[in-house]
Amino acid sequence: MNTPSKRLLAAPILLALMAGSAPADTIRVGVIAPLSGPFAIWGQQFQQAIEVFQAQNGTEVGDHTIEFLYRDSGGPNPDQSRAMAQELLIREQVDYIGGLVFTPNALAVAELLTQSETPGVIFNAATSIITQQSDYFVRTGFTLWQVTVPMADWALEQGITTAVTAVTDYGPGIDAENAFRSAFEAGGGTVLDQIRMPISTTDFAPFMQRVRDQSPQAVFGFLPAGPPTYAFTRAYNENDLQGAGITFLGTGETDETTLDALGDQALGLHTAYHYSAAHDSAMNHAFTAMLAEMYPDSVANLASVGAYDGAALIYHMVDVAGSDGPAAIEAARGYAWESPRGPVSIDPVTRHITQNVYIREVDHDENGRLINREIATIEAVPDLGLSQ
Amino acid sequence: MKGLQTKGLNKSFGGLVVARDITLSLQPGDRTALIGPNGAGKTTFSNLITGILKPTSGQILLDGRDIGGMGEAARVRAGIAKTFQITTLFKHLSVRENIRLPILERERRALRFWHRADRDKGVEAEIEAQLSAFNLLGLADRPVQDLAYGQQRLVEMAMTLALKPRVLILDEPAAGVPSSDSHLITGAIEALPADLAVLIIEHDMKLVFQVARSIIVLVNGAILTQGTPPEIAANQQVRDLYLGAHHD
Amino acid sequence: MKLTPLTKGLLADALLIIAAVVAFYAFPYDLAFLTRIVIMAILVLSIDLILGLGGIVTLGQAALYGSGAYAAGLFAIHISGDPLLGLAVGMLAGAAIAFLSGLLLMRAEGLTLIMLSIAVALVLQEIANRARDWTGGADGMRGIRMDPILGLWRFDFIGQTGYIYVCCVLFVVLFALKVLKASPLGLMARGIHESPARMRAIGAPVYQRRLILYTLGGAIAGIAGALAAQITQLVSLEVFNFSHSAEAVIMLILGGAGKLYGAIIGTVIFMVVHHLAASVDPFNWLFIIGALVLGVVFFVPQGLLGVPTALKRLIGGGK
Amino acid sequence: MNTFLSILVDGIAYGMILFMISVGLSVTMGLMRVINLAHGGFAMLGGALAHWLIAAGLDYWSAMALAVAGTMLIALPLERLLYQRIYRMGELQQVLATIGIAFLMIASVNLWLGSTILPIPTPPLLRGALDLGFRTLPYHRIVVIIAGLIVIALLFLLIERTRFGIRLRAAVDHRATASVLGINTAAIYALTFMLGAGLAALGGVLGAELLPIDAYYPLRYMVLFLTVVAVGGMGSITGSFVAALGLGILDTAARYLVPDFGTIAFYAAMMLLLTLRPHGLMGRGHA
Repeated sequence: MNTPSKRLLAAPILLALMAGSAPADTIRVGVIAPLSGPFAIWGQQFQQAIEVFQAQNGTEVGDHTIEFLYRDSGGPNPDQSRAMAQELLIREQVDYIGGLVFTPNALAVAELLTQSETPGVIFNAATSIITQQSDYFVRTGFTLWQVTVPMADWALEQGITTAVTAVTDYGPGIDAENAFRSAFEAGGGTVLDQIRMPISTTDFAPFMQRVRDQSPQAVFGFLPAGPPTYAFTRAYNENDLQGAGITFLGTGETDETTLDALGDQALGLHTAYHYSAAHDSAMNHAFTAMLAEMYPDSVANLASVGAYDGAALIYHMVDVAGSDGPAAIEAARGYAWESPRGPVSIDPVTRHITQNVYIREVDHDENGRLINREIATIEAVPDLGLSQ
Repeated sequence: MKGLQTKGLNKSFGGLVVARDITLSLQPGDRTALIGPNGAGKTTFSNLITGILKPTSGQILLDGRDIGGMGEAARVRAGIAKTFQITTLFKHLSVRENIRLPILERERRALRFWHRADRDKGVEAEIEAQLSAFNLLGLADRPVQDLAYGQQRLVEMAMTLALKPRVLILDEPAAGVPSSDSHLITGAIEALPADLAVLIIEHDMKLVFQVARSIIVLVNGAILTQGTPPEIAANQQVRDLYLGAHHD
Repeated sequence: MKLTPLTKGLLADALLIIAAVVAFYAFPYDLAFLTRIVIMAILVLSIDLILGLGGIVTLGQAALYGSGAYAAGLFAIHISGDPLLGLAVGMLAGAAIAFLSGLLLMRAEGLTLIMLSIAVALVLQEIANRARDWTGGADGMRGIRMDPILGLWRFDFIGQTGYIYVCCVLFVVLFALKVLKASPLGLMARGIHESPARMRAIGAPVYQRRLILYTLGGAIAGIAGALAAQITQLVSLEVFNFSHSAEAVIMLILGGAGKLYGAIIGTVIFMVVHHLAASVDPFNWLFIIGALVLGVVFFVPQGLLGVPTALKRLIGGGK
Repeated sequence: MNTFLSILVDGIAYGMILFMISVGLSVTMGLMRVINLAHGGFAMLGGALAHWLIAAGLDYWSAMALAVAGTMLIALPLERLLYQRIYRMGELQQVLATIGIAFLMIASVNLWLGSTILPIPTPPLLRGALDLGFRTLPYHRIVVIIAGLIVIALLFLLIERTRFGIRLRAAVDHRATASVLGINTAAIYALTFMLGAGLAALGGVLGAELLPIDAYYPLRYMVLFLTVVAVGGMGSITGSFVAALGLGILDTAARYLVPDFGTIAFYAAMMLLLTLRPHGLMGRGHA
């Protein structure tokens, strides 16, 4: 009924190769990110950071002009992400893929990158194994192990020896729980209880009460970004765990885009993360100043820096290798540069970013705004998840 | 024992008794009418027979077999069919399709999915026969909702007979039918197969006395009396309780 | 010109096949998107069987779709990468879940049925989330590798094989549904839709019949899920999302329920509008979708396939 | 024992929020026979208005009052223009039309205030917690519990003691008769709809600590609210109250005792109950 001959089948391929190819001096980068729906903030942060990067560094590298295109993945939606990647690669003839917020979305495009020998720069998706799924993946975000292990180590240094973990009962939550426990127990600490909270939880009071009842010195939490994180931190405050001497240990809960929503009750929360918008460096000041100038309503967060550094890495790859995918990946291996988050480099083996992890405490800045103040630095942390 | 029997049928909702020790028998060929004032329990009784309601106690026998445990559909398959108080036909389907469905159900073919529904010669011939018996041939391909009320009643009767039941319950067959069309209904009842056991539940006394050979009077869920139409017409108790009120 | 239903049907089939072939050559770079439309159309057809024909209103088709996707994925990873066998497994899984949940659901009606069907999908999502050793949990189930179809056609990068494959499956499903719709079973389904009380009165056990329809619908939804798993080569928890069920029902009503082609037209229009609106203004496309849904419900309740009939009635109102 | 008391306290507070948001939905669904998937949208509108008013400098309580009033004012034209026609549709059309309305509400708030969480800062009075001895109880929860009790008490007075209540009950029980008797059902519908929207807004504002307000709120919590109504029985205030408290306590208990199976336990309980009582705890069936 519908089985065209081989000759007919070949026609569209030829068409695709002839019609779509962009002029040799333009390198196109396709960014796959949520631009609509509850996660639209991610796409927005990506886009703004890339605009800032291009405003600072121009759109030309050598004799190449770099152009970014955006495609909407919605939320976690591998079907859509894969289709978008195909559209970018085939119709738009992009030479690089960027973005990728959610793990399933990144996994869904892995095979396409391998087949088309296109470098894919992951700005966020944080499960360790992703970069192993294609030789063309590079990541400028972070992994859960990378930020969680330093959190546990720092807690031990502060004399905290007992903790309870409270994570959402899903892949990343379990990942974070394992990371924290293994590091905490390796350092001589005791995890009194491991609470796994249903993904649909709206009222966290029961879990806070359960934490309180065990009187640990700290509670380590990990939840999906958005309303759960917000409600969890509020429940920590409402049930006055701080007053009961239980230190809050987290990672992305005090993200700059939700910090104002948390309000003053966030003061004193401790998190370990790879970027704070309040990071004190000339590079970061230049970045945040430019962002504030171009987008007055925006604040920089992990998504911004993931995209900003993704753009930096892509510029470097283009500079060295142009549109040659395999050569570009070779150029990325071991590349080191200065980022708004501090010194970073791409691990030659895992193709994941090696970076400082900062212990931060929520505090007021001189203008009374809430910020994540860096109080300790663990330098040059690689992805710690793959060996596990 | 042929036909339908009920033995000591009782039904109550909480403290409200709606059927009280009803024992009756319906033989092949019977034309029995069930009458009674509003709220006497006529519809409840019909629902007990067809299985919409389960009796609190008592037996329902069909050809001597207890069918009290059967569901609604199983009783239809066992041979008890009824027409409704309110017309609930397949309004968007054609007259022909409305009659085809019960035949397919009767023949246990309704689950066939590999051939067209309208290609079985035997079934189609039977539909033709039913249509012509009820004078519906000219309307065969019209959606039922386009038909006049009296004609819809005929479609319903044709559908019900297509099930080839042994016991037929006609629940207010003349309700809503304009008097100009009521001859259609009486005609159809008179033309019913002779060996069919028919129970007519009806308000319209004219119709009852025209078609019934035996009348049962139900009051407060219990049988008050039973007899031929002249006997019932002569019964003073019935006249007081029911007919008197009816004729004002 | 007067067309018999049969010629009309054949004409529609021919148009559909021509449209599929034209799309293949006209949009050679968008085959991935076209493939998603076709898979969605199969899911919407499964709802047309349950809802359009049988009149059973549920909002939990994602449960059946997702079961098919996970079953086909597991089968491909652990047993065989043969696409057609995988399709059969997905179909069986969809049917099995529909049957088991239908035992409970098909007794209910109205809001209760809607809520129960949503709950089934949510429970399955939670089970898939907890069985992360098997399903990969929130990271998604990876490692699905497909063999060439019938050992001959390899899934290619551009998605040509994939597109032709899903189109063939769509035609087979559509053909099967057309046969079924015209069959005694199809007539029975319409009877249940029109008047369950009357169906009981003519001796049809309505609960069992509803269960049969739901199971058949589950089989088709399972096929759609299996196709999605095979094309994307990854299954994530989101297959069980409520939005899948809701959007699929919207697409059906948009095109016109109970008409089979309505399901296909509705899917194409919804997904293309969604795609265009999302690429023009991703932040505000929900306005367009919301307006589209309201517009259809208020102004063309019979769906877009009903528009010509409505116009004809309007113009030829005199006769 | 302490765990038991904790379950009770947390469960009741959670249940009160569910009750306040859902009761309007239950009444409108019972009266107008409309499956309204956009009801959570009114809770969101209330929350968004309160957020905006507080950001503009208003205090918590005035913002709450204005947000409730504002939501009711928005509900009125919606009822007159859209819902009036939706009442007469089949259940499938109702589902779709109200999903469409929910989409438009989401898109509007998204455009107006963005897609991030819209916090409603509680006044200092409500921060902190009361020490009960065996545990602490946040003041905020105490306020929620009291507010829930006041709402149900007022609703009972309204339904049992006022002319509006008598007419409302008549309209719920015998729709056709009520309009024959000259009761202005259209006015009753509109008032009831506004009342339901206002209650949802109140619940949205008070419950924002548990169910944070953002543009996607109506879809995120839709199933939760509908579950309360389905379990309680459409149109029954008592049913909604019992169902909301019961589900709140059940959900909380599952989190204390079997957190690993919390989600499954919640939906399993709902499915079991709806199977045994298809019309909910206090439902009237087809009446």
